[in-house]
Order: sequence, then structure tokens, then C-alpha cells
Amino acid sequence: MRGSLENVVVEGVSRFLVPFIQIFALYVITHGHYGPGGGFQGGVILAASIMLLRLSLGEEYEHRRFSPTLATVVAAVGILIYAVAGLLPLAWGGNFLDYAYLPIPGLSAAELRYHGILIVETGVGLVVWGTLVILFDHLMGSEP
Amino acid sequence: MSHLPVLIPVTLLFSAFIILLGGFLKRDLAFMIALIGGSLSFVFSALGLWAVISGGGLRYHLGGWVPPVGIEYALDALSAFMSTVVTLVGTLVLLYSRRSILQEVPERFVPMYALAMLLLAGLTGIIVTADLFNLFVFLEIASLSAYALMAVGDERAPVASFRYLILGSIAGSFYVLGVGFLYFSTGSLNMADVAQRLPNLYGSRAIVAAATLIFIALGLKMALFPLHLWLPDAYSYAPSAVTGLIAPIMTKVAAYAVIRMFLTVFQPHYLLDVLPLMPVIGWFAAAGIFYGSIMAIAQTDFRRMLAYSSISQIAYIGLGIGLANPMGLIGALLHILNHAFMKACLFLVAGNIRFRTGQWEVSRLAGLGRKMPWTMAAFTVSALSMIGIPPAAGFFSKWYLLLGSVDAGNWIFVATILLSSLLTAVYFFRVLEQVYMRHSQEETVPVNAADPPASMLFPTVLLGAGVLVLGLSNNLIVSSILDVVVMSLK
Amino acid sequence: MDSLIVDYNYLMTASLLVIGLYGMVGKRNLLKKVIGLNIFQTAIFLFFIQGATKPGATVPVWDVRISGEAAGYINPLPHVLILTAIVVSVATTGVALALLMTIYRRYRTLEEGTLLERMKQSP
Amino acid sequence: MSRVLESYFAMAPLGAVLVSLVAAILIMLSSRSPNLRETWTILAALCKFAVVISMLPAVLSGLHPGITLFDIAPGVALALKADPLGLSFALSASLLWIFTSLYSIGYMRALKEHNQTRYFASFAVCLSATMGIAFAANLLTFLIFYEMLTIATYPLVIHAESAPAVSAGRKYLAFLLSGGVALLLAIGLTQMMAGTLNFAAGGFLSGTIGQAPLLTLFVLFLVGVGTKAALIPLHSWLPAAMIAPTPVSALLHAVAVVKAGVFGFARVTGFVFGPALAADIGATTLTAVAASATILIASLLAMAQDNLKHRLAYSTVAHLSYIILGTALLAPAAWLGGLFYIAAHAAMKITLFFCAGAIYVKTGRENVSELDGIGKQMPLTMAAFAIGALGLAGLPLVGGFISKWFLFQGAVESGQLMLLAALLPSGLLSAAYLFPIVTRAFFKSSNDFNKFDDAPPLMVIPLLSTAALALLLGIYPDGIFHFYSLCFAAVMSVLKGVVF
Repeated sequence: MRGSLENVVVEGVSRFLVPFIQIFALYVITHGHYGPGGGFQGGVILAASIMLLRLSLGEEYEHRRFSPTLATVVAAVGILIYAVAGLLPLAWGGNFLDYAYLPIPGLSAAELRYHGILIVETGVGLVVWGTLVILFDHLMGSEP
Repeated sequence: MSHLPVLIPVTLLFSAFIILLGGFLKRDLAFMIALIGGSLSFVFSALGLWAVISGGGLRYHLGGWVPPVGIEYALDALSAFMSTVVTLVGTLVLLYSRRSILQEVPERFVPMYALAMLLLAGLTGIIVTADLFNLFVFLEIASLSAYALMAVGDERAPVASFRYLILGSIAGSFYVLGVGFLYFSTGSLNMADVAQRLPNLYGSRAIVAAATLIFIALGLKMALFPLHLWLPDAYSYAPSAVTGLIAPIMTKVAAYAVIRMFLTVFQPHYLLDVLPLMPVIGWFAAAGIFYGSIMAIAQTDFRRMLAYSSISQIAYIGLGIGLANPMGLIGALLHILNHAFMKACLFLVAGNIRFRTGQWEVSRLAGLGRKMPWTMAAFTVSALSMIGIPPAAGFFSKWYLLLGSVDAGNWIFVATILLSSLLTAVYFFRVLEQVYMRHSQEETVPVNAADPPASMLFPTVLLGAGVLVLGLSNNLIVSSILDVVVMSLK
Repeated sequence: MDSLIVDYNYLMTASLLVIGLYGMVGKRNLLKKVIGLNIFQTAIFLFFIQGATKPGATVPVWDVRISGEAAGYINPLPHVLILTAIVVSVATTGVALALLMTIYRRYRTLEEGTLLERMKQSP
Repeated sequence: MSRVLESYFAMAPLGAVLVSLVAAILIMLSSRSPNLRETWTILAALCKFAVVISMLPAVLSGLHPGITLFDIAPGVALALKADPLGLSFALSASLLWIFTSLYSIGYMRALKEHNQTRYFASFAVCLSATMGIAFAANLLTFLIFYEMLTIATYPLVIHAESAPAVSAGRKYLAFLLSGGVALLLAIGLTQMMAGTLNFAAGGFLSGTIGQAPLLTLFVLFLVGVGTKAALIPLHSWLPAAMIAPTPVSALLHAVAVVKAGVFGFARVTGFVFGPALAADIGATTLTAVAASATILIASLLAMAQDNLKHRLAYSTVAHLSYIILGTALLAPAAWLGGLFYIAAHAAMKITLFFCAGAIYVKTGRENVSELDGIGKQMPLTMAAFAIGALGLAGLPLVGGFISKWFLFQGAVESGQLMLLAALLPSGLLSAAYLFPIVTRAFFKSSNDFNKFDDAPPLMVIPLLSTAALALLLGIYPDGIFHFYSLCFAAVMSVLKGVVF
């Protein structure tokens, strides 16, 4: 599975599909807090889009566009978002992950919870995205 | 201070990811962050322990959701005690690990620390959570990082790690299955809540299934004979620092989970009278003590010997749990602490030996006593403690276990405890003899073998000294912490 | 016993469990063990999901027609739990596959018997 | 007593334990400079003796200075207390340590032994453990120091690091660790039965527990301390351990280790069970039979040994059982004889061992059959040997006589006339295996030994001093060190209910 399949159809179709997949992933992430979906699912779909590209366009080409290092950074940033959203309420008198205490002015507790979940789901989405790509790279890579 | 229960695992969890980021900038940053994260978590645990001793338990509701709806974290005497032990020993080993990892697997430096922090996060998570399913999640976090960490070792490590993974996953799945039965019977996942609803359901077969599955799973994670098969290989092939980290605390945390299930979830009455699982654990443990000791005697590889000795020592904990009387349980809990110190010290000594000589054959350790005096002094203290020579710590856990067995009138357990300390003496004195009494022959030990650098020596010696300190202060620990834990049994 | 026959789905779950367990313990190929592991875990997921169902209930998303009537929605908690469990399972499989890659690169086999032989040969 | 004195006496037993522990550390730190190292040893020995003997007036006046440090297990404290029994043991051990230290220096330097730092450090730790055993105020404290002694002696036993030494070390550990395990079990059972472990003169166990459990407990104790006391059939480690350097055999295998065993036995019968209870449950008869058998068998075995140290080892086995026998009887005289023999036998046996070592250093000979005429070359050494031999045979004017006299009296008093059958021949047997050495040395002639050339003064002076001590104990039992008064006070406290 290394290198391009050198098949115009496969390549073209994947290039065409990937934006749609990613848009859908974003939709899944951003609607997770009030409908079916969420960070896990969206993250997986995002990762799937990257994997599709790696399979169809070849790893060497793909690694330049979305490098394994970037995947690690994405995962780490995701967890940071989660951490900040989780820990901030502590400073304002709430419990861990109690978004009602997020320091955003002008919002009621319910609204804060609503948006807090979105923030955390975004973080989770990034983590899953990054982690799955790392896993994929590790499994496909020739040498550890 | 009320946030302590959540801060303990979360600090570790987040530092795991910060390590990934920091490691890109500078490799040693990973080590620094790990050390800071570990120490912070230890400070939180110690503060938690202090808070619990002085003012009773802490309960924490994640996200402000009240149980049974929300996930609850709780620090009581038992969990605060455990998390202090785990974070303390973990941090000391982290301090130790830098040079060892740099020598053995330098190319994995940053991920190793990230994984180690994940492992600690998982273990502390298991300890502080009061939610049955959350416990599963942390169990898997810890196990997954352990599989990955162990696989980095020598040639055969991935195979050993894979076996561990298969068995560990079976254990994890069994546990979830058991929790499923509990959940569908009681409608709750919160430990205290489940405990409250269980007495009405004692007749139910679903609860029998749940208890059996959960204890099999935890027994496997704890490496309680005969579910120990994964342990020797996994411990022997992993990098020194990894074994040093995993061996002293991981199985202990599983033992903690067993105690938690016994005391908090199912309640002693159920597991002693209705479904007598505790005696079963006790008898398997008694068999395991002998099995581990005898197998340890048969080993020629120092680390493998320590691995089998672990099986035997864990079985001591199992025996204490199986006795299910206050003395026995105190013995088990004290042995968790003592053995964590002793085994950490011993595995660090093994790491030091490997660091300087590159091998572990017992027959080739001759003359190291003079070349590595401090390392071997730490080894001697821990070995004597393992045998149960007072006033080293190991003696006192055996003392309580002995009193517990006498109290229960179980003379076979009494004989087991006593005989096994002789067996332990056999395999440790064999090593001591090599180390001190034989002169090094040519080409067995490098001429320049010496004590390792301070960053490795300090934790080793500190743990060795800790064994003595714990021994002398054991009554303080027992009376201020453990007595509270076993209160419900009295 | 009755309940097992009436609730045939539990019977299916149980057989999946057994198949998975057999795969993990009985199969000599390491990759098949991983597949067995996945089957086993899937069976557990099914068990939880089945436990969440209620006759005539719908997905636990706010619906004006049902309103606040809890009986109208299936129990969402097992679903959430299983979502987490799936993530765990994916991670386990990932680690397992990564291990298998390393093993294969080192010993060029995933058959347990051959593997053991080769491990003995190369200390 | 003033407050200063009071607090001094509270700390004194602890000080006696710590002195040599600190010395051990100093010894290890000064491994580069032998002179400094040996200075520490001597200093520690003198300090220890000074601390121990400073307690003598207080103890004789009926005080029991001591300190309770902290609880080491629920209800059991790490506690030290100097009572007459403990003090007499501590006094003899610390007094003889001074001589042994001097002798060790002479011996080790003369033979240019390796690893002397480890040797002196282990020695110091052993003495700490011995003090701890002597002053332990409860069974758990006793056990802690008892095991510490076992471990600290191990490096001394295998000092030679040769194959036979290692195998002797294994034998030593196998026996003594097993004994420790038996003792541990016994102490655990005691804790569960009585709820306390604190020694009390006259015993703290009550007869209501029942005869069978108590007898079982007693047997466990007997096995536990009997291994150290080399009671047959638990004795075979002692001759094996003779492979150690001679000063080790001298102090540890005639004074500290084995005496810790018999001292432990006295503690158990006198302060755990109480002689009356021990007699009630039939434990005394059992012990008396075992001890008598040991005396006879070991004496016979001693005659068969050609190696001088082995002969002395078996002689030790036999004579230790005198003490066990004495403290097993419900008669004050027997107790007095037994307890006094702890000090008396120590002085005599250490002299003999010192002599054996001096002969070895000077001539390299270890066998009795090779010693013809050695009295010509080493008259001082052999004279001391003769004094020790006379004492062990039980002749008047040497310490052994006093003890035997009281032992006989006690055997008669308690009506155990059977025991005389063991005691009487044993004196003769002792004479039979020790006197030939003396006669060989002085009255047979050999070409090997012609001119006077005794061992170095660092060895001769200690052995003459201990011989003098043996004489002192025989002529004036209460002289200088008041061993007799101490033993008498100990007996009075234990047997206060029994008419003297």
C-alpha cells in the first residue's frame, strides 16, 4: 500500500470526495451537543478522509501535506482545548468540566453549558483525528 | 482543596499531552514535564490524604452533575492512601528513568514519557473514581499504555506484550460485561448507589454473574495465580525503567480495585456469606504464594526471578483480601505499600545492574557488592524486607497477615506465610551470596562497573531507605489510615 | 432458560461471545486472535445496546410529540458507555496491530508455533 | 534520683544499642584507614561497656531503667528495659567485646585477612543486636533484634568466602531463619492468646488457655530459640559455622549468638510463661529431657572431634544446655545456676576459643592431635586454656563450679534426681575431652615446639584477661561486676512465689 495507485479514477474520486467528507465531519462535530454526533464520530470521519488520501495519493506525497508530526500536534492541541475548557471552571468556582462556570460574559448557565460542550467536542474531535492518523501512520510505516 | 480528587489524574493526563508538544521543542523537556506532573500529582494525593485523615472523605461531581446521573470521583482513606503510594513510587521511578531510557531506547524517549504519564493517569483514575464504568475506562487507559510501554523492550518484548494485550483485553471485556449485569440489575453505575441497591438483589443470578466476571477480570489484571501467565514474560522483556514503573504499582492498583469491589460495591456480607468468592481468592492466593516462590527459585535470570517473586508477593495481598478480617485486610493494604517500595527498589537495582553490566544472569553478578556498594546496599535491605526480617517493612505486613490467619483459625494460611518466607530467603540469599561472597571472575562483570549516576542511584537508595522507614512507622500508617479503611469489617 | 429462548438476541450475543473467546484462545494465528478480540468486544457492545431498548421507544433526542415522557425514549446511557467502549476497543486494536507489525517485521511470521521456534533460535 | 539521672537511665539501654550501630557506620566510612577503623571498634566497645555498667547500681537497687520508643504494631511498642536478667547478659557480652576487639585486631592483622571492614562492621552490628536482645522489653522487640543478629552474623560466618564457608553459611541461614519463623509464629500466637507481648517477671500467659495450646506454643518457642541455642537436634549449624575466623567463633558462638538463644529461653520461661505455668503444662519435663539429652550427646560427640574448634563447638552445644536445663526447673537454685552460667560459661569458653585462635595464628595448626608439646612454645596461652578447661569440667575456683553447684542443688530441690544422671557424667566428659589437650601440650614433647614464642600481645593479653575473669567468677562470684547479685535479683523476680 505504499506509494500512489497511479490510477486516475481513484485519485480523482478521492480528491473530489475528501472535501465533502471533511465538511460532513465538521457537521457531525458541531451538531454533537444537541443531536446525534459529536467529537468522537466527527474525528473518526476526519481521520478517514486523511487515510483515504494517504491510500490513494501515496504516503510520500501525503506526508508533505499532513505530516505525522502535524497529526501529533493536532492531537495535543485538541487535548489542550479540552483541558482549558475543563480546568477554567475550577478557577471560577465550579467543578471540573462544569461549563456553567466558564468565564464568558453575557451568557446564562444553560447557554454556557451548551457552548461549553461544543468547545470540548471540538477538542475531542481534534484528538481523535490526530490520534487515528498517528495510529494509521504507525501501522503503515515501514519502520517504527 | 475540594478539587483534589479530580486534579490527581487530570494533572497526569494533561501532562502526557503537554509532553508530546514539549518533546518537539527539546527532548529533555519531556522528562522535566513528566517529573513536574508526577510530583504535582503526588502533592495533590498527599494533600488529599491529609484532608481525608483530618476531615473525612472528599466527593467530587464531574461537571457539577450529581450522581447517579454524573460521574463521581471520591477520595476516602483507602483511595487517598493508594493514590499517594502510586504517585510517590511512580514519580521516583520517573526520576530514575531518564538515564536508563537514554541508554536502552533513546529513540523512543518522548513517547515513553507520554505513555508513562498516561499509565499513571489511568492508575490514579482507577483509584479515585467512584463510577464503575469510569473505572473500566481508566483501566483500559492504563493497560493500553502498559502494552505499548512494554513492547519497546528487547527482541521478544512485543510478543510478551501481545500476550498481555490479549489476556488484558479479555479481562477488560469481562469487567465491562460484569458491570453491564450490575447496571441492568440496579440501574446505576455509581459505586455507592449500586451498593445501596444491591442488598435487595442478593438472590439474583445476574449479580452472581456480575461478581464472578468482575473478580475474574480483576484477578487477571492483578496477576493472581492462576491468572498470572502474562506477567513473567512481560516483566522480563520490557525496558528496565518500564518494569520499574509497572511492576510495583500496576498489579497493586488491580488489587485495590478488588478491595474496592469487596468493601464498597458488593459489601463483605455478600462476598463472604451469599457468594463466598473471598475464600476462593484466599486459597488461590495461598497456592500462588508457593507457586511464585518455587518458580522464582528456579530462575537464573535476576529479573525473571523478581517477576516470579512478584507473583508470590501479590498473592500475599490476595491472601489478606481473602481472609477478609480486619487484620488480614490491614496486612494486604500494608503489603501493597511495602511491596510497592520493595519491588520498585529491586527492579531499579536490576536496572542499575543492566545499566552497568548489560546483563542479569544471577551467576554473573559475582563481586558486584564491592563495585556497586550503594545499589547493593539498597538491594540487601529490600531483599531482607522481602524475606520478612524485622524491622524492614516486609516483616510487618507478614505480621498482620499472620495475625489475620491465626484470627481466622486458618492454619494452612499460617503455614503458607511462614514457609514462603523461607522460600523467599532461598532465592534472595542465593543472589546476595553471589553479589557479596563470590569474587568476580574475569569477563563476567565489566571492570569499570560502578554505582550508576546520581539520578538513578538516588531513587534506588531512597526506596531502600524507605523500606526501613516504612517498617518503623508502620503502626502510624495502620492506626491513622488503614484502621479507618477496615472499619466496616469490624 | 426461558428468557434465553424468548430473548433470542441474548442467545446470539452469547454465541458471539463464545466465538470471540474461541478466536482469542483457540486460534494459533495472532491476527486471528485480534479478530477474535474484536468479535468478543462487539458482542459486549451488543449486549449493552440490547439492554437499552424499550418496546416502542425511540432515539433519545428531544421530540415534541413525546415531550418529557421518559418511557418514550430508549435509555441513552448504555449507548454513551458503548461509544466510549468502542473507542477503547479501537485503541486496543490499534495497539494490537502495531504490535503485530513489529512482531512480523522481526520474525516474519504470525503463526504462534513458528513464532515460538524462531524466538528460541534468536535469543 | 535527680531528673538528669533519670533521663540518662531512660536513654541508657537505647544508647547501649546505638553505640555500636553508629560505630558500624563509622567503621564502614573509615575503611581506607585501618587504624582509625580499629580505633572506632575499641572506642565503641569501651563506650558500650561504660554505658552498660553505669546502669548496674540502679538495677541492683531495684530500678528497671528503660524507654518506650513508639508503637511498632498496634499495642506493641518498640521498648527497651534493663532488668537484672538482661543486664547480666548485656554486661557479659559488652565486657567480652572489649577483649574480643583487641584480640580481633591482633588476629586479623596477623593473618592479613581480607575484607576487614566488613568484618568489624558486622561485628559491631552483632553487638548492637545482642544489646537489643538483652534489653528488649517485649517479644516483638526481642524478635526484631533476634533476626537482626541472625542476619548480621551471616557475613561473619562466611567471611572466608570459600566454598565450605558458603555452604556453612547456607546451613546457618537455613537453621536460624527457620528458627526465626518458628519464633515469629509463636509470638503471633502469643499476641492472639494473651493480647500483649510485654515481658513480665513470672510470666503473663494464663493457664486458662488450656494445656494443649500452651504446650504447642512452648514447643514453638523452644524451637525458635533452641536453634540459636544449638539444642540437639537443631545444633548442626554451630560446628559448621566454626569455619568463621576464631574471634567470631569466640564471641558469637560462645557469647552473643548462642547465648542469645539461651537468654531467649530464660525470657520465655521466666517472663512469658512463668516457671510455675511451664511446670504445670509439662513443658519443663520436656525441656529437661531435651537438654539432658543434648548435654550427653554433644559431650560424646565432642570427644570424637580432632579439630580443636569443632571440639569446642560441641562442648558449647553441651554446656549451653546447662543453662536451658537450669531455667527449665522450678527451683530457685537451678535458675541461679543457669543464669550465672551465662556469664561464667562465656568467660571460660571465650578463653578456650581465644587460645585456639592464638595457636592457629602462631602455628597454623587446627587439630588436637598436632598439639603435642605446644606448651613449651606458648605457655601463657596454654595456661589460660587449662583454666578454661578446668572451669568447664566444673572444678572449684573457676566460674563453672558455682553454677554446677547450684544446678545440682536445684535438681535435688525440684526432685528431678534423674537429671543428676546427666549432670554428673557431663562434667567428667568435659574433662575427658578437654584435659588431654592440656596434658598433650605440657607433658608430651615434640620437636616442633622448642623455644618460647607465644602469640602477639594483642592476642595473649585478652585471653589472659578472660581467663582471669573466669577465675574471678569462681573465687568471688559477686566481684567487681556483680554478676551474682544480678542473677540473684533476676531469680528473685521470676520466682517470687516460690520459697527459696
